[in-house]
Amino acid sequence: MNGPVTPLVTGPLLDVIDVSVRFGNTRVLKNVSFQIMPGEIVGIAGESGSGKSTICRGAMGLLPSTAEVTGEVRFKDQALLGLGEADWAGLRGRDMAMIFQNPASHLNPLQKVGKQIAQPMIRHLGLSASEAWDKAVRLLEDVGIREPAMRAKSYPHELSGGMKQRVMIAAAISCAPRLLIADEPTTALDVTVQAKILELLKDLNRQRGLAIALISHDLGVLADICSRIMVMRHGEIVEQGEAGQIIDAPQHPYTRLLVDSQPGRKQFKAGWKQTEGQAPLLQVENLRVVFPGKRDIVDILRKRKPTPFAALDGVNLAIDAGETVGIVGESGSGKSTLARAIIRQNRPASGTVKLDGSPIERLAGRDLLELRRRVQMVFQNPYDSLNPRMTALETIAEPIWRHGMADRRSALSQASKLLDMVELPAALGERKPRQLSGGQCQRVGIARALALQPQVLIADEITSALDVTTQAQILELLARLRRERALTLVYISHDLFVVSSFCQRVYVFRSGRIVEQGAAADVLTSPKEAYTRELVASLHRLPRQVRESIEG
Amino acid sequence: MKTMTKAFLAAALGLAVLAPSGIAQAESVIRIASPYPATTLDPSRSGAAGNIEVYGQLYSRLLRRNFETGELEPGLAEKWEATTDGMTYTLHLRDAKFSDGSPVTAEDVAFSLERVRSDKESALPSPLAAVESISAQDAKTVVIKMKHALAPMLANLELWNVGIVSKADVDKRGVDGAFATVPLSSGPYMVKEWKPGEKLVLSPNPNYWRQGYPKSDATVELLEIAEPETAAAMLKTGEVDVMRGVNWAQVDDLKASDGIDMRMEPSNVVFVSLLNHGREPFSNLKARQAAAYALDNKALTQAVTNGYAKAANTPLPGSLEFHDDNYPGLVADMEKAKQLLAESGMAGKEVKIILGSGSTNQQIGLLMQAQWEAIGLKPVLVNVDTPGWWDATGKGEYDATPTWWMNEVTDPDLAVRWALCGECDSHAFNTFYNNKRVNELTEQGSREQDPAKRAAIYQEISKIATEEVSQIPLYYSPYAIAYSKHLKNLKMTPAMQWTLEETTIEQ
Amino acid sequence: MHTVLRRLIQLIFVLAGICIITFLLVHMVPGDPARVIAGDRASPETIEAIRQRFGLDQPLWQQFVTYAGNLFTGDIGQSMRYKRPVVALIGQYVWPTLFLTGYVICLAVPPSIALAIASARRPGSLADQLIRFIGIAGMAIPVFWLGIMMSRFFGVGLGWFPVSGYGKTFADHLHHLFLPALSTAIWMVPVLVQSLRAALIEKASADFVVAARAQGAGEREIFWCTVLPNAILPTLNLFGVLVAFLIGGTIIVETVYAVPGLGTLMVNSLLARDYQVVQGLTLMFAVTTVAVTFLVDLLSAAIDPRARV
Amino acid sequence: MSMEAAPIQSSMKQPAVILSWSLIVAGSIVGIWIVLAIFAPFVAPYDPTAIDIVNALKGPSATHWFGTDQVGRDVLSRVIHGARIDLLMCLAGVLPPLFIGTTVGLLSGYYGGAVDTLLMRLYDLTAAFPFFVLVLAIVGVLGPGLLNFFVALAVVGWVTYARLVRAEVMAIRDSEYIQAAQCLGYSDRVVLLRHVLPNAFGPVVAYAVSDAVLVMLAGASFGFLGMGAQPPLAEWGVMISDGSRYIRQAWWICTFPGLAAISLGLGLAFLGDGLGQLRRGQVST
Repeated sequence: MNGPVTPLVTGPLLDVIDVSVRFGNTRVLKNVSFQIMPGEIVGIAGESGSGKSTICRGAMGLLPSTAEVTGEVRFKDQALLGLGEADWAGLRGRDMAMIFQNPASHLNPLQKVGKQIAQPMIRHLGLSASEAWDKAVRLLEDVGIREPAMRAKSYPHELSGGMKQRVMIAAAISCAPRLLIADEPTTALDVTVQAKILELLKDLNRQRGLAIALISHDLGVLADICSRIMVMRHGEIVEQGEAGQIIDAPQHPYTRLLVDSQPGRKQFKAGWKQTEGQAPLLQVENLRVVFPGKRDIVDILRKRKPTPFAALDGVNLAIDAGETVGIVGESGSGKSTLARAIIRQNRPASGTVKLDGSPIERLAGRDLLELRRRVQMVFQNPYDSLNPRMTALETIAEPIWRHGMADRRSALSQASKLLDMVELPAALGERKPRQLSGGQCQRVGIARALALQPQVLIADEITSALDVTTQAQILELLARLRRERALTLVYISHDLFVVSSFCQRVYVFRSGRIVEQGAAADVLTSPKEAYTRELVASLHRLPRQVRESIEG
Repeated sequence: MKTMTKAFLAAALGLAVLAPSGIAQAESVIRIASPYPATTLDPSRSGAAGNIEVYGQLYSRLLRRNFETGELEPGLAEKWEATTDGMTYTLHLRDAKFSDGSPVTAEDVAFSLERVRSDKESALPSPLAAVESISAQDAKTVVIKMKHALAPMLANLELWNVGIVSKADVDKRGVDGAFATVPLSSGPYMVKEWKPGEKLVLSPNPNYWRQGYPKSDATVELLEIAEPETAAAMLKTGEVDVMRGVNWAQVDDLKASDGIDMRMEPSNVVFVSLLNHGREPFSNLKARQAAAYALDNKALTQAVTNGYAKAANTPLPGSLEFHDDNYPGLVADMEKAKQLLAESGMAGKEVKIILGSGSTNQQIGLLMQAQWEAIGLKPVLVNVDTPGWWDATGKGEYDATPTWWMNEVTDPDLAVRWALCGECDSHAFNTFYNNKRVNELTEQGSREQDPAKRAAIYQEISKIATEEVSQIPLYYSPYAIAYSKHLKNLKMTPAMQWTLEETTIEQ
Repeated sequence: MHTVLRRLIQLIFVLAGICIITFLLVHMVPGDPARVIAGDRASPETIEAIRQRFGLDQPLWQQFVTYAGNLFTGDIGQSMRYKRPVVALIGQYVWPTLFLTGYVICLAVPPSIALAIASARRPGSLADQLIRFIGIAGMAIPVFWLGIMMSRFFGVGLGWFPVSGYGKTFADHLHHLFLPALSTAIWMVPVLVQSLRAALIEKASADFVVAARAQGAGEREIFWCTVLPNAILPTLNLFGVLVAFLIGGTIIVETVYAVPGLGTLMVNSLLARDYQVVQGLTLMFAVTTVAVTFLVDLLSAAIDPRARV
Repeated sequence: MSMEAAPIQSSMKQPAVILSWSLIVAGSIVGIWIVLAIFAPFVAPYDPTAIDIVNALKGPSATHWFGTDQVGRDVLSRVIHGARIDLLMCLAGVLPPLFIGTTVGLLSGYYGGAVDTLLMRLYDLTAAFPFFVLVLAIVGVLGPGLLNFFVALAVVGWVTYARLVRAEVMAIRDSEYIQAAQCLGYSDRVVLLRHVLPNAFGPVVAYAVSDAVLVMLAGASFGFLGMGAQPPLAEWGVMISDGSRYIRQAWWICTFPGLAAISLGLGLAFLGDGLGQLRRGQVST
């Protein structure tokens, strides 16, 4: 799509020929071959464990010594495998550079970022420290950081996620390499930031003729900026080709599955809905949640008031029984705080949350237990949301007997029914969370939440940590359950696509306030507020023409 | 990296080994290792062993005891006369000086003696308890008037705590100031440096009244070394020249060592086991006798001291005048012990044996426990530290405890007052033993001037106390002291005084 | 500035607590300092007179008020036994302890770093296993037993080292304190090695190390400039704790080797019920602990920008 | 975030093998001592307190394998019986501080706020007190003896446990399974005991085992200073202390209990280390 630079050198920049990697007895890469031409952006797609990071690290010689690598990797006709330590060091950062998924952990926390950018130049280009520093400041400006001279003196922890990623990019391109390997560079970032980083990469490619290998699990991202895409699964390349061809006419069934699983490609059948005119089931009125600023002895002595931070600031919303409502916003917008307020984990500073017209803040004893039964929540992180010391079955059964709905034995049999309901094989019931996959854990989490047969289910980013295909399956499960169990669903996500395909109504949050609300389709297609427009614009959607209207 | 480590270790070792050890000294020093610390330099304020040893070096007394013959000789007092009724002593001072060159006057003497006699904080006023008044008749003459005649009066004037200090200095610097660091000294040595708890360094007093003494110009370092093993090691490596308080178990080893003179020096020390007469079981005479008969102190002495000490026959030190070496005491007899205990009705009673620190106490305690268990008591051992020991014994919260004490002089008066007299301050050494006859005899003995009659009195006291088992006598222990052989004429007198002024060093 | 102030306030709280607790504890221990002062043969009147002189006959709370009042004027008291200001006594005893502490650090730190590096270079290698084994073994040896054995073997048996004391000159100190320092270091090295080794191994696989490698940094450069500085932090904190512990905890080593240091003074004063000295020492140990921790925090902040507030 | 991040680094297979090997050895050392302690009266050739003054300070021989001490007691029998006391010391010296510290850490970590502030100041206070000084003082007040030593240890020792548990609890407190438990309406007691504690307890167990080593050494040290176990109990530290006075005449009195202490210390130390490794290994796979 965006292949503007005519290659000056004929022949591939990076040529990976029949590479296999094994760790002990496990083969993580099987006979992988591909090429990257100069000035090209190549996308590598695949889910976790598909080997996409391994191949790139292998090409950079960054695999641990326990990895056995066979095959051939050539960079500009130089065979890379079997290079000595010194040769590798001369190549890395100079001719080929790499950026990583989590910029926070990939920057040395003890060094100023300017120094970290300058170091490769001192090392490879022989610049003096001050020359390199000046150049580092210019690079920071190039990657779009304001006040670069000042920022160069910052330490990583003083920068935001997006800025850190820009710093990493600046360090990577400092020696003008020919190839940049970007390993999920935007995954950890908010969508708006993500869009800007991708834009930056595109610019670098255009202006400097930098070839980029972009690794991502997000086909939308790849389709947006890559000229070619390869799809990996279980350590193999299942398909590679022009971006358009991969998206529009996938050959391999897995590719097709991947494309179909992209968020928003599937429209779910709306849930049931109560007849009009009845009072909303869940009401949030003028809710304000404030976290006190930290205050220590010195502040108290100086009578210094702490500066409170309002995570939610005057939020109003109403949800009818049977509705599925989406809450969208970037990190820090207050959407999780809202969820926690509804389940009474956060105390509001003012305003109230009402369930069936009665405020939940004052509930205690039996009434509170009643609330617990009626409102349940599923959490974001599949592994972290389950007690690592309990088996799946125990986890699901515990609420049942603790609430006195059954004795421990029949609670277990009920739990195995729930296991069945969330489409998990009974055999998995005896496993502990770390023996389960992310998707399986999330299903256990859903089953646990449903064990008390709640009316309202809050789903807080429940798919954001999952692979797209898993994500699609979980959504399908949730769509089924909301029908079968007559659930009222509050679906919280940063992904506007998912929300709009899954929910009837959407609230858009920003900095603790609702900036826009309305029917899901309207908000996505014709956003009114500037922020929503920016949000929509930063989405990387697959071309619409291939979209099939599958109804769940 | 490995070579670096090795190199470092080698360097550290090398540095440490090569560093000059303290043995090669330019100036001559006599180093004495003792477990007993000097805590104060004020002679009136403490009767603790570490202090007694020092007072003798710093403060001359009116009389001095000849180190060889043991006889009383003129000290700061050149001559003296006593009235025949023993009620007045007149002492004439010689021309002596304090270490700063100021003269020792009768006023200083009166002041020093008065401090011992009447100062509230005086640690041991009893030697002067019979004194009515002390006055300076003129600059060189002191008159002591008595409340009643006291046979050992002159001997008492040789005691460690009646050393003469400078009145002017105490007036000037105050009591605390005068003795805190460098007091004015009237004895053979003066303080050069004092690091409390570590060492006291003495240097010869150029103004000492005995011409030509100290014989050696060596400084003297009194080092506090608590662990006998450490002290022995230091003696062997030459880090110290004298080791005080040799453990019995160390004696043979030190005897066999080159260049070391291991000596047993006569002392006024007695090891006893106190019994608490204030409560059961040892408020009962037969129970006490049973306890005494159960302890075979000959075997115990052999076991604990390797036979270097002599089994005791009475609770009083065997070196005291009038002591009857032929008196058999209570001879160990287990059968008799069992029988007596059965008669006493105290069988099965718990006996709390408290043990002060030190291996000897521990060993004796273990033996006492084993023996008494065998006759049917229930002994329990409890370790305490020294203040805890005084606290427990003073309050009578114990049943038995092994301990030792020393009489300052060979006259038995003070000893009886301390250990046996129930009406004196000591509660008969915290045993709460109180026998009217003993109390009466104590008073008689100190007033009686005729030695033969005194002998009879003190032998009777010993006999009563032994048979009533005021304490259980264990053994008479000599001072076990090891000396480097290049020291000549250094020893410790029975009154715990070093003969440092006579000492010379031979290379 | 803010941090310093907060520290100071915390310190005051801690010190106040320590004063009260120490005061109570020390005065509750049975035993009378007057008896120790006057000696075995002193009469009850004498003892009472001495008690009066030091105010020991007053009710406990009144004694505490006097003590606290003196503290406010900066007077931590006077030794009853030696009739010297506690400060002067501490001044006398502190040098051997400080010297010993410094010596231990000198003996312990370089080999610790060297061993940890050797061990972490190739985790699981024979050298690593050996170092780990020796390390754990080192921790399991009773210091006092080791002290006794070493003083017997090197001191008495071979005569290489003096078995007690402190000596006069610097070289003397080195010579005298070598065995005590060594026996303490033998216990300290394993602790440091374990901590540093774990941190080194952890940081060696950190993301930023991979990133540095991807930027072409050589292994040597990565180790010295990236891994080591990042790994040193937790060990530094541990080191601070150990040093604080050493200053207050040399009691046993000083007892075994008869080093005239603070530990010896502490034991002696406790045995003599010299209340003021015990209180003064405890206070000083506490201040030292807090000061060392603070120093370590400052040092951490110098290394780690995240620790700066 | 995808779950991509973790997979590549897991090259720690080799140590795991040696580790389990050392765990077995360490476990058996500790096991042997436990067995010896339990069956001490049957295993020991003599009564450990039987005095035989005639045969005092006799070197190792066929009748007395480890020789006799200063009052003729059999050193071997005393070493074996000493295991009882030293093991008891490990147990009684570790469990109360563990219990107190865990409770404090749990409450202070979970509830935070004023409870936490108060407990942490208490923590500061105890931490700033030199360990030995505090124990020394407490033993001084209560009098020497094992029980008082344990009391002193509990007063001082809870600190480390509290800090460990608190840190763990703080990390767990905000995790989603705790939120889930709260959301499911479980009582605080259930959440704390059933969900927080089991997950915060791992490091405590590993530390407790290595703490047992420290306690044993401390107990021996205090025995050495005369403030731990009281005679005639056979305790290794006391034996070493007694024996050190005779080290030149009778090296065996203090050497054998020292070796016993080292072997038990080694066993415990490796056990603690192994357990710690095992735990970490478990989490990372």
